[in-house]
Amino acid sequence: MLQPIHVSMASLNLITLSPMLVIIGGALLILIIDLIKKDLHKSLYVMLSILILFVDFGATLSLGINERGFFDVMLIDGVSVVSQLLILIASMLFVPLALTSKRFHEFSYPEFFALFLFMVAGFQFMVASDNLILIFIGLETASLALYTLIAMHNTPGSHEAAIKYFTMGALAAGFFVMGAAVLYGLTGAVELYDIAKVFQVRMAEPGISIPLIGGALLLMVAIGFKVSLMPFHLWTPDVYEGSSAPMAGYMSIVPKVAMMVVAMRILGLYVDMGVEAVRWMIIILAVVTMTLSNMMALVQEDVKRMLAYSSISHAGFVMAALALDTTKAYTSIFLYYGLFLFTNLGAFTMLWISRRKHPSHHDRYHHPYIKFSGLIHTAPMAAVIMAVFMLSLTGVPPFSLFWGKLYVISATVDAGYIWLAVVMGLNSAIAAYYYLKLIVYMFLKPPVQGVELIGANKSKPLVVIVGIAALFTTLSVFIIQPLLSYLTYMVSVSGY
Amino acid sequence: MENILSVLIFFPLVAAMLGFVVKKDSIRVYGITVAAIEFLLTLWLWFSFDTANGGFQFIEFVPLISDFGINYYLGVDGISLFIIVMAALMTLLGIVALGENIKDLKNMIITLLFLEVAMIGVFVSLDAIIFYLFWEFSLVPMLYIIGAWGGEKRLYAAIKFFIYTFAGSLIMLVGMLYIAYVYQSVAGVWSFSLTDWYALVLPISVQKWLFWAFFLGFAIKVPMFPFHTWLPYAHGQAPTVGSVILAAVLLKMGTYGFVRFSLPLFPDASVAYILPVAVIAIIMIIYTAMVAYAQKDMKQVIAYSSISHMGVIMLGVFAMNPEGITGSVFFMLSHGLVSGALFLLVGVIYDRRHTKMMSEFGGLASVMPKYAVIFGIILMASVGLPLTMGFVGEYLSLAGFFKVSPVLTLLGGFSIILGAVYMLSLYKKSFFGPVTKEENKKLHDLTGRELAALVPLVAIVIWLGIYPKPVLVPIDNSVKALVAFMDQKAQTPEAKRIIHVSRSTKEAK
Amino acid sequence: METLVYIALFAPLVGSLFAALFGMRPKTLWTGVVTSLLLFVSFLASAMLLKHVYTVGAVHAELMDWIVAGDMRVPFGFTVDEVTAVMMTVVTLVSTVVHIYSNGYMEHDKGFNRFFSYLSAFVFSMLVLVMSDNFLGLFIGWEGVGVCSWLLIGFWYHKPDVGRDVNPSISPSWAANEAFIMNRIADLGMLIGIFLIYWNVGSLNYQEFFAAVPQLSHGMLVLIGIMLFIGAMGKSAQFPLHTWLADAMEGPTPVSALIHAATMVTAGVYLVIRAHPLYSEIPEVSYFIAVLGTFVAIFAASMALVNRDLKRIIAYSTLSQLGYMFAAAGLGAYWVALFHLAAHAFFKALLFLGAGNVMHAMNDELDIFKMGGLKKVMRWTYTYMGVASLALAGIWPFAGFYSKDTILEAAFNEQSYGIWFVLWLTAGLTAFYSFRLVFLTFLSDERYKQYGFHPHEVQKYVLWAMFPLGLLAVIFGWWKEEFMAFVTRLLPAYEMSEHTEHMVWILIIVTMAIAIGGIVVAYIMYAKRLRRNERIEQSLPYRILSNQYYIPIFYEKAFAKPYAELSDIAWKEIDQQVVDATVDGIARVIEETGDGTRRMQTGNLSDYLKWMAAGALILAVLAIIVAMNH
Amino acid sequence: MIGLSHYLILSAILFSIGLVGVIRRRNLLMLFFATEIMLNAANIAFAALSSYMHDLSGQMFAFFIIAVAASEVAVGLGLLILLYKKYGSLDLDDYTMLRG
Repeated sequence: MLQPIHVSMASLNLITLSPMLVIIGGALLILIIDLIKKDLHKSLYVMLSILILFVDFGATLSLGINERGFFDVMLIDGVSVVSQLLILIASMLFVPLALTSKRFHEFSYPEFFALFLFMVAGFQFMVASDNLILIFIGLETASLALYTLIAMHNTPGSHEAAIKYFTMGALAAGFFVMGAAVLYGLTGAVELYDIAKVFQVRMAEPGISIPLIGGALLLMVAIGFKVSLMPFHLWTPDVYEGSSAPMAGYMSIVPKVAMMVVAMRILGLYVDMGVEAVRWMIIILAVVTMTLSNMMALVQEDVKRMLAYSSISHAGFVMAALALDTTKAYTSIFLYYGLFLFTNLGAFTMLWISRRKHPSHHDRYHHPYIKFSGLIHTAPMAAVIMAVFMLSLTGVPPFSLFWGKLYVISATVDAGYIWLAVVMGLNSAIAAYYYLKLIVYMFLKPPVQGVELIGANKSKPLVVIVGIAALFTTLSVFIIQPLLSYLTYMVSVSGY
Repeated sequence: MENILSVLIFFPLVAAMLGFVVKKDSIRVYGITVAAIEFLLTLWLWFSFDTANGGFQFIEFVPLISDFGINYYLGVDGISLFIIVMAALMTLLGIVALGENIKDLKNMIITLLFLEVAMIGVFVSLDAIIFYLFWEFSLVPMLYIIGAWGGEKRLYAAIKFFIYTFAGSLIMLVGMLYIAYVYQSVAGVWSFSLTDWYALVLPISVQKWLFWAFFLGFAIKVPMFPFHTWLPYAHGQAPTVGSVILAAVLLKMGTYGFVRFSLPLFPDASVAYILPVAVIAIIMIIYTAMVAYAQKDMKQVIAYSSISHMGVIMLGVFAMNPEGITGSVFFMLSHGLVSGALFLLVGVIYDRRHTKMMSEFGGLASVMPKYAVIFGIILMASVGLPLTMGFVGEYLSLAGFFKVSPVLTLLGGFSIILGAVYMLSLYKKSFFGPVTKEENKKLHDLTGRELAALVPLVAIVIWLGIYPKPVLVPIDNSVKALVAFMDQKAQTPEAKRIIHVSRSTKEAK
Repeated sequence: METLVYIALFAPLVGSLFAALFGMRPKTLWTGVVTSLLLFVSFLASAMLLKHVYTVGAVHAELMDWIVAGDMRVPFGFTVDEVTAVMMTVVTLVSTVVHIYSNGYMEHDKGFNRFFSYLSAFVFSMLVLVMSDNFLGLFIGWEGVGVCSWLLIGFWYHKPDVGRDVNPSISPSWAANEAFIMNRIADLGMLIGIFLIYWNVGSLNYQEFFAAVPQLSHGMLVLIGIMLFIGAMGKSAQFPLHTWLADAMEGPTPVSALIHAATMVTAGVYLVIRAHPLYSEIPEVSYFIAVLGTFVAIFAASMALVNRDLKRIIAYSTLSQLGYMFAAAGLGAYWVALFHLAAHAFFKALLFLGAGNVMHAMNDELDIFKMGGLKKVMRWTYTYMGVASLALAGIWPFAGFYSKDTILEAAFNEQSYGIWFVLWLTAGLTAFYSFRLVFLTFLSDERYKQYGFHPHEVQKYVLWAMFPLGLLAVIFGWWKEEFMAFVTRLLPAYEMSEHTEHMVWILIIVTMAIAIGGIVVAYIMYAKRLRRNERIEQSLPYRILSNQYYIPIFYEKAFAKPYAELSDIAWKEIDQQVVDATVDGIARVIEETGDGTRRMQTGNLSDYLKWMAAGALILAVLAIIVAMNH
Repeated sequence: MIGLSHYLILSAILFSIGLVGVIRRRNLLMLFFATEIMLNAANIAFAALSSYMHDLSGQMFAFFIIAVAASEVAVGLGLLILLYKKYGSLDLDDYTMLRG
């Protein structure tokens, strides 16, 4: 016989929900506006979304650290705040990319923006909870929204991409819930902190390790799928190619950050308990991912696809840090993604600027290398900026990503995984080749027919975004210090 | 002017940025002026440098990422001082010597200025990460120079150069991070400052793998056998100015790294690995000298010859006594000037005939006497004739290493024979004998601009050959300090035995 | 006095630089004149220094520091003691003569100015060599003269390479490189010697080294001795590093006279004499030197017997005389070596200059078989060369007699009769080949007519310029006692034993006998007309001799060619096929792996899903493996 | 008497069936069904466990899974129709434009 439940408003601590409430409200608002008055210009929705995200940003900043709320399913610790901020920044940089000079019809639907905001909310839920249920819901909300957004790009590619992503996502979801079920079966709890407590007790039991690791394994598949670790990454290049460049750029960051946080919470728990099997699973996955995807990136003909593989490899790179289980390692993850965000989004935006309605230099690819050859002669500034992004991705100092790499590798070294650090180093060297390849095309090859139309899709907002990204990428060295200290604080207060 | 080092770094940087604005037709003058000012600044640095003091001077320290111990930390001592001066000089002469017919000169000059920033930066930074920053950044302009103005295989050469060096230095980076980690676990705070690291006494086992980690980074740059194969391509494809800078300055980064990092940080490991390093160095000396002799292309001869000479420098560095190390540092300078001059000279003939094949020439001495004379003088410097700059360095390096191992030195000494062999045969093939080719009959002799670039080099080469003291003494003071420091830091008896502190230092104690 | 030192030293340098200013211009007479004058100044200074040393004593001057590093401090220090003074005087005297002579000889050469620049530069280096007070300073001069000889041998650089059969020393530039490289080989030995001295003594200064000699272990001394001597062998073209000297005759004749007869080639002997405190400590090495010298003496003489090339014959005789000097030095009779060195400088220079005249007359024909009977047209030259040859043959009362004879006495005195006998034999050969040369050139039938030459005597002032040498070739020997008295202040006096004193007259007679014998034979064979005997010329010994024992060809086959081929292999096979291929191979492997892995990206969703499942499976296996290990 | 283990085994079997279906099936519709089966396998597990442990959160989870599954189907079918319009087939082998 169940007891009736009494809940006091105070104990709900609804403030913890405020960011999500804001953004969901915003999404609804957009839909309502659309209901009231049809076909308003997209710029309105863009600006509205930015404002909403901005408010959300403020709300997130105002959150107190290490609070729980809403039946204690919400967990507002440093990590969740940091990750939410990252997600919001990325989103704010993403939205303006809708304001292109060419017309891409997905942006003319207000639903696009509504969905986008729902997706962001979903990601925020993912990172702001340690309750498996909520994580799952957030994950699915975000994913479903994302599938739709991809599909809305409405090219043959985009549909195929969406369906691939969707199906694999469904499978991943299956794995996730099954893993959750195993954990639940072992501990009778769905809150990770409870689960942790019970594990502490039951670790000693004989034969426990099989279900223990089995559960981790199932969850790992789901995580691996989302952060695209080999061999669960296969959707990534296709989906990136199928979807619009900004969407691809967005996907290379936000979902991964969100899932990284979930991974930190779940796998981190295992690693923390010293389950070597899990630690090694992560390391091996990471190494395989960064190495093989690097090599696959070498042989791509399309820049976007190359960037897809490269972002896989970056994910693997960061994933390795997860296995180290040190504050520095966890901090490095956020630092890395913080820097990666600007560079990568910038790079994808450059592709977006160069986007035309139909592939110009290749029957299938929109952004084959050849398209950029001799860019330095026709659009020097564009070439230089793109080069800066590429060098940053390569990890050439003083550009932003170097500092990220530096910190990750340093964390690895501290944890005593010298060999891993070396592998990371060599991988960056391999990666250098395909980033250079683009630079070589832009700077060292003669111009091709139609390279002057590189700015086909150019528009002020896009240029501004690129400008911000480039500026950040070049001058990052000066903001590393504050960023680092902030992140270190946030991560350490969350007890990682 | 206490912050002159920052000025030296940022002046060319700013100048390069502003260069974008300058109109194409006046860019040459702009470039020359900027480079000249930079050179004068380095001279000023030299004259305001306290030669008696062996320690670091003009120190600048600005916290950059204090939580992670990365600081903007600059300083020079006798070892780096002259390399900086040389870097500025070679950039200046390189720009002066730029041919009329070179395409998009503007980009070239701006790139060179960026390159100069990186070069100066490497030699003045006392913070490992800042050092690494400049070290890596120097690859980018070089990549562009080789790739944009190079020969038909330029892309291959450029990428090979970049990736090869990049890979090596990343391993070095891991090493650096490990040292920083050790420092942090000892001192409690993060620091990448070289001077802090010097205080660190690493256990032998750690030293040993760290030594190889750094070795990889530096050896590829030097380049040491068997990591040298990028160099012939780079030189073969690069335009004249590219080769000049590459040979004169970029290669020195490697040997400088050994002196600045490997020796003081891992004295015991360095001593322990003298033999393998020396063997590699001797392979470089003899084997590459032979390869040089086999070349048909003038430029390749000089490219391989510089590998061979770098071998002698390596011997000097690992001599573990002031004579040798001072010699090797001095040899870095002389080799920089001499090989730079040689590449300029090859460039001269290449501009006229668009070929570098020795078989295409012969009897040039009759057609271009001035050219022949200057080439001859530089050539004699390169084979280490006394009273030219080449001799002092080579002699001291070998003399120093003789203390460590007479037999190996004897082998290393073959450089003076084999050097003569390939250099003289080059000279004979292209300058002596009758003028066979019709098109060579009416080649015009050196132009004013070429003379302006070459004569100063000849003058310096002879001046410092006859009176090297003003350069040797500051270097020597710093090196003595270095060796004394290594000696007191050394742990193994072997190291204690091999590292040889000069008498004068002992008396000073 | 220091000023005198510097005047003597730098006058030639000034001259050289002055001439260099006009190096690329066509002939300007006064470059020749100025340099000659400056040389004369240098000679005067040297003479005055000689007098000063004689009356007062050694002079020491230090210009400035050169190399200062670690504990090494090498200044530009100069010291003028007895030996140096003698060397300086000889060098500057001969050089002055050669300079004046060259004004005539190079008259029509378009490289006139360049020539004088080089020549004076050589004299400067030579003076540095003899005047320096430390080994590294000596090394400067050592290398300096090497370069100058490279420049001067290759003076006519524009001549093309030809086969050995046409010209045994392929081309001037080839000969120049050969000379330079061979010297480099020796220099390496010398350099090692210098290193040994530095690390054992801590200084390169002669005095400090000699002072330290007693403390050093015998083995070390031997090592140093050998290393320094290797250096000497190169410069003085001792076997096996001798081939370059004969080829060096490609240079203009005045050069041969100055560098490859009078001065540079004797540098090796000078070094041994200079380092006598060392060598007198290590008799075994000294004895080896003596033996080697003796061997070279006869070895070279034998090659001179059959050669037809005017200059090469003289070159071999030089080689053979150098052998004598080393023999003397090796036997400990240092002052005798020095004495012979000086005497030889005079008459050999004279001989070469005479040969120069002949060449001039025969417009650069060198084959003595094509000459003959030149006496009529070239009386003066004939006289000069006659005198020189008499001196060379060691006929009383010419200079050669005194010096050479003393060497023989010394050999006898040391009871090394083998050496004595060989040297004695050589004396005979020497007399023979030098007079074979003289007779075939000046006496006998006028063969040159059938080759259509129109010989003529050279300018008067040239002949006058040669006069001092001629005079000295005659009278220099008469100062034997004074010379000995003077130089033995520094060098160890060499005392003949009682026994030798008794034997001395017999020795002299025997020696004279064989010398005159040689001349007589030569006279019989060649004085009337050239007798050629096909059978002998085809005989093996003859061919061996005329091909210089096939040594140059052997060197070519055994060293030059293999080195070239090896280098080619090193480049093509090793550097490209192995080292570089590996690097590219790694890159290729990476790329191919990428291509391979790429295939898993089939684009077929079903495959992707399979992969996911497979991935889960792989992870499971992995987990089990790890769990097993922990 | 049917115990917890039976339920769990059942759910495991269902999960495996679903997985196999996902791997084997080439028809998109069938694929969806397979994934649904997997989700429901989880549901059974949750329900059984929660009743066994007298803890509601399991059932909560199950409910949410059902909800999510529903919405998934909604989106999925939407896409499916879209594709069917484009390609006129639901065979996976036809959607292989993006590859390599």
